[in-house]
Amino acid sequence: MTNFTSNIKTVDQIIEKTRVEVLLKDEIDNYQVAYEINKADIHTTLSSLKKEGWIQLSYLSAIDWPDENKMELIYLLFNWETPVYIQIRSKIDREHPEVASIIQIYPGAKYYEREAHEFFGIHFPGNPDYEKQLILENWDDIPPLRKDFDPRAYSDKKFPSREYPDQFSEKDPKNKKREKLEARDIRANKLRSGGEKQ
Amino acid sequence: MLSTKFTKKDDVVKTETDRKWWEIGDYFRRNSLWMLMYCTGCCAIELPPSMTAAYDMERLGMGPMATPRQADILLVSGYLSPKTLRRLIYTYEQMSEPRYVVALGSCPINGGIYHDSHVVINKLNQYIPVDVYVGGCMPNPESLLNGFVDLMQGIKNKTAMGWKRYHEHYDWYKANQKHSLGELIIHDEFHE
Amino acid sequence: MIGILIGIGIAFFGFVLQTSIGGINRKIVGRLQKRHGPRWYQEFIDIFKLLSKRSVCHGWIFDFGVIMALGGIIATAMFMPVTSSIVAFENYDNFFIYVYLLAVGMLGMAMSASGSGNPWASIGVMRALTTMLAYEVPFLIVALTILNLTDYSSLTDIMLYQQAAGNSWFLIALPLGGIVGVLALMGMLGKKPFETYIAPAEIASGPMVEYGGKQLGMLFIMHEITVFIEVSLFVHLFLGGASSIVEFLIKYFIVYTVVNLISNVNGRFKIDQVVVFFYKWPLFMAVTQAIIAIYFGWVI
Amino acid sequence: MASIELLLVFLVFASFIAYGLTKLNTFAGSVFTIFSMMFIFVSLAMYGLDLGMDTTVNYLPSIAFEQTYLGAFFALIITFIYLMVSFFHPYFIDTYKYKDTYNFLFILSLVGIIGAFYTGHFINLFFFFELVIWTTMFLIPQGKSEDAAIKYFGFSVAGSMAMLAGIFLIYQEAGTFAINSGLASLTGGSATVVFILFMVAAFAKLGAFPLHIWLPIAHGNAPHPFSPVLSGALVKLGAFIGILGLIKIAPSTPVFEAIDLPIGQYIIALLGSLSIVFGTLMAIKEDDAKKLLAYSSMSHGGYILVAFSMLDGIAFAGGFYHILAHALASAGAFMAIATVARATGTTKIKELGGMIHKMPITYLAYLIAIISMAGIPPMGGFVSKWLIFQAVTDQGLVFVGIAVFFGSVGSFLYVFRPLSAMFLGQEFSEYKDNKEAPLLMLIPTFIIMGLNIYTGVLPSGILNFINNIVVELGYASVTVTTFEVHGTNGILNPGLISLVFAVGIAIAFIIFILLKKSRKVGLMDTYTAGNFVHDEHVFHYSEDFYAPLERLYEKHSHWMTVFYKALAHKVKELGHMCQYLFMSKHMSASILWIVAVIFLVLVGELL
Repeated sequence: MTNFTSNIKTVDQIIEKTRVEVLLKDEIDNYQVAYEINKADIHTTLSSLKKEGWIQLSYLSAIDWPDENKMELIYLLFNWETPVYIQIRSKIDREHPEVASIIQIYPGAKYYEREAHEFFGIHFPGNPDYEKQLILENWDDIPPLRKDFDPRAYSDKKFPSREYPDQFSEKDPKNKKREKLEARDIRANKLRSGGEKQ
Repeated sequence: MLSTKFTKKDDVVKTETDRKWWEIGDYFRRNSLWMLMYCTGCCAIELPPSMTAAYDMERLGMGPMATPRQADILLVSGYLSPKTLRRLIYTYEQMSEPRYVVALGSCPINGGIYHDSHVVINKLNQYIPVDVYVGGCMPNPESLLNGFVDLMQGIKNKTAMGWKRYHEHYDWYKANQKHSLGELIIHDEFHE
Repeated sequence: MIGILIGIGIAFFGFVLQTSIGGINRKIVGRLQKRHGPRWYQEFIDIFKLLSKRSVCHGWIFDFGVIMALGGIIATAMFMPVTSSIVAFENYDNFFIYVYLLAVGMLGMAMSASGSGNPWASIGVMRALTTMLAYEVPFLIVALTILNLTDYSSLTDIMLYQQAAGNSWFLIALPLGGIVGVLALMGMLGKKPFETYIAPAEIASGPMVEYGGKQLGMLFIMHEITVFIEVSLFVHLFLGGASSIVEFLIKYFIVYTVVNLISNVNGRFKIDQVVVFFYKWPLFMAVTQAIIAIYFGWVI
Repeated sequence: MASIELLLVFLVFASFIAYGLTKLNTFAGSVFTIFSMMFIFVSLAMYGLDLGMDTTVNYLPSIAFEQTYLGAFFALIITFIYLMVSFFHPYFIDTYKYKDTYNFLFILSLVGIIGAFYTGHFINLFFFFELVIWTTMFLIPQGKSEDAAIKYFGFSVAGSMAMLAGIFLIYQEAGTFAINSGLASLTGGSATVVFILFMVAAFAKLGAFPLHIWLPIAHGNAPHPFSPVLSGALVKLGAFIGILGLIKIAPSTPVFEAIDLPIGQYIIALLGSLSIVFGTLMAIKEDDAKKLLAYSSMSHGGYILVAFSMLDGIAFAGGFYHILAHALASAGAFMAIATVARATGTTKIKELGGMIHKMPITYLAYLIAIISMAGIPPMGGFVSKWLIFQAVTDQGLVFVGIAVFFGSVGSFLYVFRPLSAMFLGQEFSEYKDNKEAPLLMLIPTFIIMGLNIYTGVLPSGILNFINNIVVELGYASVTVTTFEVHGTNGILNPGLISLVFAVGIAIAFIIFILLKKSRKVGLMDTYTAGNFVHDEHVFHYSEDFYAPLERLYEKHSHWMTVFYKALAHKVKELGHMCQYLFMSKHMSASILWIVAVIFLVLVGELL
């Protein structure tokens, strides 16, 4: 077990070497560690980590914090030799969320940035086609994964749902079935109570 | 027999023979229904058990078919997002007449558990005519076969006329599709 | 004129026979998988349902090809002798007519399939022709041996030769030839191991992808009659034909059921595996059988 | 009583007139060529069929004519192909650099052909043979590449030199230049040597297996209207020489007792079957439609060789019928491709698609031509293939049988490739504006379509004429009644097959008409598993059509070209060695060799 904790230590030393101001360090488990840094240090940290061996950008996702008026970006890196996931988190302004694209460091980020733009509205100057439509076809509302988007209102607006009539429609209008049931219950109770009148 | 007082002699014979031919055709259509399984949602997992030993679908003369041109039933199994609905309508229009739609699960009925999601439609027969709904959040094979038998009954007494409704109210359906899906045929980078 | 009427009768008989036997076989396969198979007349219902539907047409070549395919196959079936006495055209039922008039049916379907404009259909047609190239050569080599031994190329005479006193059926007389005949029959029928051209999973039922109501119905009729021609060709060449209708029906049923059962336990080959398979063992067996039978004259 | 000599003289004058006329106005020149071709064909058909031509010679020096059914048969077919193709000239002539020489050489090559088939004298045969080679050699570079002409000329001259050597050997052995008596009097070793030399000439001209490299290059790059002539007609010259070698020379090689066939004949049959298999495999892989048809002519040349090397009347009848059927079919197919090339400018299969919507008649012409090429019943190809199969099964040749059956099924594959990739499939937008071929070009297509069907339905007329040839060559003729053809072990009634085929189509048509009318839908509205596809090029399956099949023999398909490259390399090395030895710079070496030569001559004198 020892070498796993030492992996986290090696990651710490790497981060200290980069002399980046770490706002928060969160050790999720033996294989995953998260660092929160400022927006300006993203490029330096990512390029230094890539040199150290974290060559795969597994995912780039974003979280919308409306009450703090912040938009948080998370870069998930993975190293195939020493199996440790590193999360680089940084909070950016929510009104005009804009982060320089990391396409030069990780070319794979092209589609992640396009997706982040489509679902959160974050702009990535440097990525040539981040405004293009990727998954949602002909979307005509604010980016759907932002917290202030109300899916129920959109669903009611766009997709008419089925109206159910108030009272239940009677399957057998002549009510014969209901009378038969009531007669049967009366008979059963009479038998149960030895035949005297209820 | 219809009263022949008002309609001309050969008209009656023609409509009568057509109706007779149509009824014979109904017998054949009823007993050999081929399905195009549009496995969009999670209800698709109910189909293999309904084809294998326990609930053999083939004894009703039903079987899976590869393309819409050959299929009679369009089996919509589960929730439909606008993207899948566009493809579904395109495939529905490619099927040969007379065609039927069987909707599995509660999602096509009223959106099911995704009723408040921004990507799932709530009522399928708003866009294409549905002949038989099979309710239940993943209906078991028994209710599935029950639904198919209902469809057969519908064909027999000519209530399963979804495809005729589609022709008569064509613009109503198209208006609904336009409202919910915007443009039906997509031209973008991936469909050059 | 009488010959043509008898021929049409034989073609119709072939269609009805094969469709019902096909239905029975679907029931047998159902029982094989521990479930009730469909009704025995299910194939009839399928075909008549298809004929009652209104389908799509992609231009005049799409329809002309289907008509030419069905016409070619009906013409081939009209030549086919049922028993050694019932044949439409006396001593004109030459062996090579069947091999080549089938090609007319195949050409008609291939033309209308690639005329439908769907790439699946052209790929399916390409696979069908490649499979035809694969199973045709070994089968014709065995047929060459049979024709050389009997010195007749008309099927009725080959049947009479096998039914004659001293000679045994060619399935027994030419054992290797018989095996190649069965393999080639499975290739011709498009049964499972060689079903690459109707592969529903890979190319959406190959050439039939664009056919709907009546065109698909006519192609189903054509498929049934083609199966009738190929299985009765096998029966006449290898099982000594039949002197009476009952004997023909029994042999026909046994051959088709055996081939169907073999096919239901097999997966599906890739297209170049089919060609490599047929040019390895069946061709080797056919050639050795030919050399043994023609040059050394060892016929059991 | 047309005399052959007058015909030839008329043709020579006609070529000069055509030369002058095309200089003034190309259309008039080409129309004049059509009329001259028509005149020649009519006179040959009228008198040539029953050997009515008079062979007296009064103007031309040292040329003797002799009439045979064999010569008449070949001359008639080739003149017919020339006539059909000449209808194409008015529309194609403007695209060539030397318009007037095209017409001139076209007519002159016909002179060579008719002369070759009507002489009884070897030297005349060789002279007319060379005339044909020279004229066609200058016609081919008018197409796409000069290199094709060089390769064509190289192989043809090699063939004719081999024939010349054979002729001299015969003269030395038998003392006469007459063809029939010369060949008949050969015996023993010289017969086999002459046989081999004639076979080399036949293979070179037919484009059969070992000497086939020039065929696709010459046909592929020849001018569009000339390749039908090249493959339909000129290949038959090789067949003519093959017949001289195979049949007229008494087979002197020891007999192969298992199949009672002389070894020489059996080897030629094997080489013929090799060229069938090789031609089919290369044609399946080919992407250019004209090269594909060239390989098909190579494979059909193999059929002709197999037919004539079996020393049996039925096989010869099959061979002659196949020559006729193949000439018609390949001429029809090449003309259809020429019409498409004229409209679209390319013959590459992967660049074309959906031509049927604009040119339905050309499509029908191509369809009927390939049905005959693949040997499918209602057309002529089936009757000839049936006769050849009768002979192969009767003699029990197993390995030849494999190749013959592989060729017949394989020909169905490669002829279908241009049909489905070029004519059917999606309709390309860039070819939207071109129309059907003009009326003058449609006349030959209709005639050839009619003839293809006629040769398939009623073969008795032609087979009776072929029987005269077979009897003239000294073999048993095929028993032919008005409707039936009696093979060795079976009877074929092509008329009945076509009638029954028509009945079948009538039944299918009735079924089709009775049922509901289907809805008209465009070609792009097809099953795409729900995807939206808008560009028809993506949707047209034409590039390497038989990919799985080609993968199987991809690596081995180039070893013939590799062999010839190595051969060329060796010849160059030999040249360098001689140059080093004899033409070296310093004088002493050359003086040494001169002295050596003088010494040898003296020794020769003294002994």
